[in-house]
Amino acid sequence: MDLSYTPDEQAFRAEVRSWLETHVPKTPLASFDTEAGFEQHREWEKTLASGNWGMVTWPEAYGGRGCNLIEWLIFEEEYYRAGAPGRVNQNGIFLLGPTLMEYGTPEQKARYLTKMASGEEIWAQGWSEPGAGSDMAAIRSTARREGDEYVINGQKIWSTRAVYADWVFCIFRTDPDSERHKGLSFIFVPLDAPGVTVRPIRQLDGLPGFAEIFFDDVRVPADNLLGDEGQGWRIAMATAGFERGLMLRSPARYKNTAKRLLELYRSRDNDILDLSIEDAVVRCYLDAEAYALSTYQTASRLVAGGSIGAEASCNKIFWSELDVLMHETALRLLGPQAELIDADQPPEAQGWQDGFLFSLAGPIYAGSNEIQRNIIAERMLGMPRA
Amino acid sequence: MDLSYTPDEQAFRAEVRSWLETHVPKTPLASFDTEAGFEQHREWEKTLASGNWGMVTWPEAYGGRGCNLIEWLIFEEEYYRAGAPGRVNQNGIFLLGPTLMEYGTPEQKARYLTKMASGEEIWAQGWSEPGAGSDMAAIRSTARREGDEYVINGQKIWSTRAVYADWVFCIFRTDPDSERHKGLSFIFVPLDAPGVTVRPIRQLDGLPGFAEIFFDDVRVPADNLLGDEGQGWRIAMATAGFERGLMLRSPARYKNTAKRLLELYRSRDNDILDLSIEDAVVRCYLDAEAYALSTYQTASRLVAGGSIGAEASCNKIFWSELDVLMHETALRLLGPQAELIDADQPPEAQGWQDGFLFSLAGPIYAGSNEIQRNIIAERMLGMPRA
Amino acid sequence: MDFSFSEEQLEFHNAVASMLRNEVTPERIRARWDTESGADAEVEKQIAEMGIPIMLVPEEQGGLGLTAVDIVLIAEAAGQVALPESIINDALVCAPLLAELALDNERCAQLLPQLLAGKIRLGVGHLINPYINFGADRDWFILPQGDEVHLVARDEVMLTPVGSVDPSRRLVRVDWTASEKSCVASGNYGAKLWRAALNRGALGAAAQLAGLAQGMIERAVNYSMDREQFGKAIGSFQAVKHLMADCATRLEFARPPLYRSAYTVSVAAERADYAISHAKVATGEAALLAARNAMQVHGAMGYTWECDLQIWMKHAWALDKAWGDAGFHKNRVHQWLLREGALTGPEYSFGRQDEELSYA
Amino acid sequence: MDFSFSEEQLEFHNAVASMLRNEVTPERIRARWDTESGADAEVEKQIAEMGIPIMLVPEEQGGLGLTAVDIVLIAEAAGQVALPESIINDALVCAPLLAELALDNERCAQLLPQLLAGKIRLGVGHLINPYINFGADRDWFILPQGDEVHLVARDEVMLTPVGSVDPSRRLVRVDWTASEKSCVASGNYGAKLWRAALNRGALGAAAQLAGLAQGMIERAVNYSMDREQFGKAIGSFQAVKHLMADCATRLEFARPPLYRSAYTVSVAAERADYAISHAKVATGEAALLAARNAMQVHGAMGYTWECDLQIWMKHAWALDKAWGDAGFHKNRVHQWLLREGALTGPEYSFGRQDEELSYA
Repeated sequence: MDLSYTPDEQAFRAEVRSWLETHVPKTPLASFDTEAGFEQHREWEKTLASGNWGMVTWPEAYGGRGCNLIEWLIFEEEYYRAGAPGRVNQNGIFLLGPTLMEYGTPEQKARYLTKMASGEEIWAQGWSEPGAGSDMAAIRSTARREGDEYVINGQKIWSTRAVYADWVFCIFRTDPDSERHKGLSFIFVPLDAPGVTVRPIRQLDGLPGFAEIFFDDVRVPADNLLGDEGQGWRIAMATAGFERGLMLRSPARYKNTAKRLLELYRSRDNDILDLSIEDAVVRCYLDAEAYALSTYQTASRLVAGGSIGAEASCNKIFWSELDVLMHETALRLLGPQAELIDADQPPEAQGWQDGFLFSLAGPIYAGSNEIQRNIIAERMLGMPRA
Repeated sequence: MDLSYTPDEQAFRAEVRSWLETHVPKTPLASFDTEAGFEQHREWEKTLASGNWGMVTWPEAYGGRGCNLIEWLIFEEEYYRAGAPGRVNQNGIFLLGPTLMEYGTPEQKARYLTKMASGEEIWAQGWSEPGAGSDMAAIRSTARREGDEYVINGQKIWSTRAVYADWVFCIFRTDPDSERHKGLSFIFVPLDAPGVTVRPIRQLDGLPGFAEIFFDDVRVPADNLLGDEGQGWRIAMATAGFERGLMLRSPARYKNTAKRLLELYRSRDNDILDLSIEDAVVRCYLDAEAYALSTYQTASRLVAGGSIGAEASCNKIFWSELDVLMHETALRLLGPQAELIDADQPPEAQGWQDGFLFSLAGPIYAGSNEIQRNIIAERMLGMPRA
Repeated sequence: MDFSFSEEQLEFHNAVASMLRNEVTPERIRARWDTESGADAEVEKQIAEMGIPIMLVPEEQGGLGLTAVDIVLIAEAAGQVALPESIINDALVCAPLLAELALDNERCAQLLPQLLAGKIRLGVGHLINPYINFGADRDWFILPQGDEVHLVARDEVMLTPVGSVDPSRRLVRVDWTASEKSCVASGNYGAKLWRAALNRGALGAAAQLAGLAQGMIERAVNYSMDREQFGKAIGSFQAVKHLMADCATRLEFARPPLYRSAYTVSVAAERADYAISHAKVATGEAALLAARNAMQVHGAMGYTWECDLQIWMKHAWALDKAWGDAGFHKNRVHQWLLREGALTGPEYSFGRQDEELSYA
Repeated sequence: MDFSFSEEQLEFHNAVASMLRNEVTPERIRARWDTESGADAEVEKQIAEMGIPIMLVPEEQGGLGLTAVDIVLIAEAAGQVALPESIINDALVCAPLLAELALDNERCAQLLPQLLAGKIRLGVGHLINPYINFGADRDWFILPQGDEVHLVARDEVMLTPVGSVDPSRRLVRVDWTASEKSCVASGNYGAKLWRAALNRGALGAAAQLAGLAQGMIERAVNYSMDREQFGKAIGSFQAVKHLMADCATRLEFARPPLYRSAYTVSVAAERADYAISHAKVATGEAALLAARNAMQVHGAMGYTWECDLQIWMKHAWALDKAWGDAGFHKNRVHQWLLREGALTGPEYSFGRQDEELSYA
């Protein structure tokens, strides 16, 4: 155990910091759930790519830097420290990317990863179907093989970023006689293909953060299949593992929120009447730090060749509940001012209401926390299935 | 709505207070889970009975005073205010008593209620069997009718007060071919009957607060049947309703604990470092008061001819969690001193550790809180059974 | 001692609740969102016809002479349908305050009949609320300057709209200048009026929060029975049941303090601080928990603009922090509990009886 | 940056954990309860043979020269079997404190070899703990008087046993009188020693609390699979699963702060306050939650004297409040977080790197 950074790691941090100081936009970008904001964020992805910062853990051949996970954590810390924009391509780089790395053919990797890292192609994810939700095995949309093509019919829902993205990755039923987890395949679909209709879904904040996608005899080349036909469930589970795991929920994000919460608390120090607010602020900070420490521990294990297990479900519960708690605590600190929209808030109070709405999705998506508790009990603790 | 006491109610309160001031023992009695303490408590029951205070809501003919529930609440408030001893006969007066009143024959009422109110006969309850727990329909102990007698075989467990009590009321399977809720009957058994063996079970505090009871061809008169043969489940459910409901958990008890908690908090005011302890103390007090107000509301409804419904399950959850929280909070206030046994505690710190152990049983007995939540969801909110 | 509502109270509640269920639908609330005023004239008319805005004004001044106990169930019913809130404030805060002032101020006495007749609208500012909801459509304002109470006309103030997360609300910031002429009460009398206004405002918010909690529980339970996952209704999963049971339990024990506080305001308004603060804390918690758990039960659906749950949730978030947030009210309780001679024993759930429900 | 234990550390942990599982059974713990000393000589001998009590004493003074990182997993294993605690304190607090004092005090230097040889036993009092556990069998005591450190012999103190809810503990109150002669350190140096002792003591308690939590989760999970109700194992009910999943999650995120605090004590003991307090708060919460939920899963069975769960629960309740309760430690964190210049950004999870893990 050595909890100090090596000279190389420190040099890497310095390089990231210096590059970000020069390149991070001085004024915040518009939300990537608006058309203009989406394009601003795409531009930012291209800027990142220009410095080879698109996805530092990927091989250089695909636009990365071959960094290990500890370096990735350092990159993320500096990224949040710098207040850099959110990653509009997170479905691609954090979810599909690692999956492609494991299951993709060399051609697929070269084709997709490179354009992903460069910000040229932004990805949506298409996990859920109406009536399926956390039950991925209930998928009914089909992809029928016809010669060198798949013909796709059906519907996806809760597809994040789909409104403005270029591509979506989905699971379809390729064996029409199959049931539940069998006969599913993992397929890429360009969102401008004939027969694709995207219907935006407005979120709690009024912006279209996700969409329904309708497929009506959509034809894609058979090359768009990832892995083998019928292997879709297994690949999706691996992807979901990345999602639950550390990539998509960088500890730096929560540490940064906890830091902002402390600042907000200090700024209101003299008016606080709430008898338990100090305790909540302290708890939030400690939990954010515990999540960071835990991630470093996991990263150390992975760097040494270990793997992620069912304890990743603990992560999902922990960060999602922490995120809600931090925002609830901030709103308590803001008191009657909490309900104001950002445009009418003073600077130190901005972002909390939006962040709160966003945090409420945490315990729901990527497998609801109820499902995660089942997984922990059954797979980590070995309790019997119902 | 009139939340002031009538002159009659005030006079009643004054009468209770004055009697208790004269009669409540100056030194605390020993625990009724010890032999000596049990007899001291039996004596106290007799003293209560001498003033007709055994169970004020019962008719005068059975040793009561014909009071309504509001007066009962007043009595309880004064009882706890006076620091009077715990009721060793609570299984009798609060559980069996109301059940007998509803299902007993005139002879049974005269025979049992009178001696219950007088403290002559102390009752144990025999709900559970090994392997049954909250699932009362899994009962296997049998009572076989032979002429004018029942012949009882089997085993009960978690029988409170059974170690020193005189009688136990139980449910037995009277129809050997029956399943689940059917074919059960409600029967009284004297604990000194031949064939009855009582094996004390030590609690967390080391004292035998409950017992196993073994029945080996125990013969009791058929008159000991309450209600009709086969009606046991229904009667037991009614009894359990009283248990969950307001009788057994007098709000005065929680208000009194909350008051003591406030006093403990005041006595430590200057050393408190814990950032959330004020909040916990305030919450405890308000919840104890909410429970009291709720009970007055229910009592008002019952006095006006209404009935108790599934919301009684809310009561059970609320008082049991409140009781744990109050004691946990007190132990937090006591800090490193919390672990000491009462004999080594200063006066203001006494009772909290014992009370904490006792409070842990609350969310478990009388139908675990998990079962209560199911009941609330299914019967009060109308959600579907699994 | 009788902790129950009268037949008349229950009947009036039923009539109002039934009207509200019919008239205040999610569709009609959404229709208001796109309007500048945020109002629904038809609903306001029906509510006015039922006399709700003037319930608390004494009969001798032209009102109905009813009490907070009479109106608390009405306010709860308003919360249950997530009625965009102005009427409850109008009835509980604005009208009684003007009526009280009218007893010994000529300008107020002249205004009161116009208010009762529905010819003018009155907005009340209070130091505890930084903004006034539905302030833009008011003709007159009663505003605080320290303990002073001022009456000013619409053209003497500057109103700036500010946006709320709850699209049903229409907040305005009021900028104005106090003058000797505008002052209608001051000193201890002014302080007493402001304290009473706060308690009545908090009572209205608390009652609506209880109703909102009930509304969210109902919506989530219904959703859980329709929605299937893993081949069965999600409402049959124990985890979902327990989320709802926890909400129901919190609400069950928030209502008695709510009704007690209404009674206390009615019979001893000047000593109602403690009872009101208990009610506001308890109902706020119940509503926030209901919002959180209802959202969780709804899953991704609850996160959409289309889902009506947001109407209730956002309203609950706003009201939880209106008329004193949980911090303010818990602190008031804390002060009360810790002061010398506080009545905290089991025998004092309703205060000292010889002083008629005193928490002083 | 490498947040993992070495092969050697893991192997040593496995050897100790395996020995403890075999030797420290519930039966043997219960057997101690009826004895006055509460000791188990056989277990103590085996632990001594493995060198645990002298792990943290520098090699040049005759110890093993190991660090807190080497011992933290051992202390956790001790908690997992609910080892009646004295050895962990002996190793983490008593031996290192005497060794430090021995560097510049003659009396201490004479005692140290005897302690290392197991010929004497040393008890350490600390202002944060009102009593000394297993104090009755000590030959020497190190005791506080303000910042002063005093060394006194058994016959110079008066010991009064006090009862603990945990029958595994043997608390004594120590009455004594400080003298110039008994003083072995004072002033800033004394204060530094007491602060280090507190942090090492809290580390030992925190590690045991993590182990206790793990032990209680295991017991409850096993019970839930054996015990049937309504025709199936109670462990298959979602409500029971979720009780256990919540415990597992809390514990999962208590361990990283625990290990970080062990490392911090090892490399920069004088600046470990914040890391130690985080570890103690997090493990204490995990253990209390595990006790509560394990009790609930055990039902009435958990409430009996016969059920072994009580061995873990009572130990956890006691240790949660030893070496600083949650209030003390949360407050220390609070002070740290709020001071001018606290390093709180995402880049500071391991402190300022140019000062080697500083939280100062």
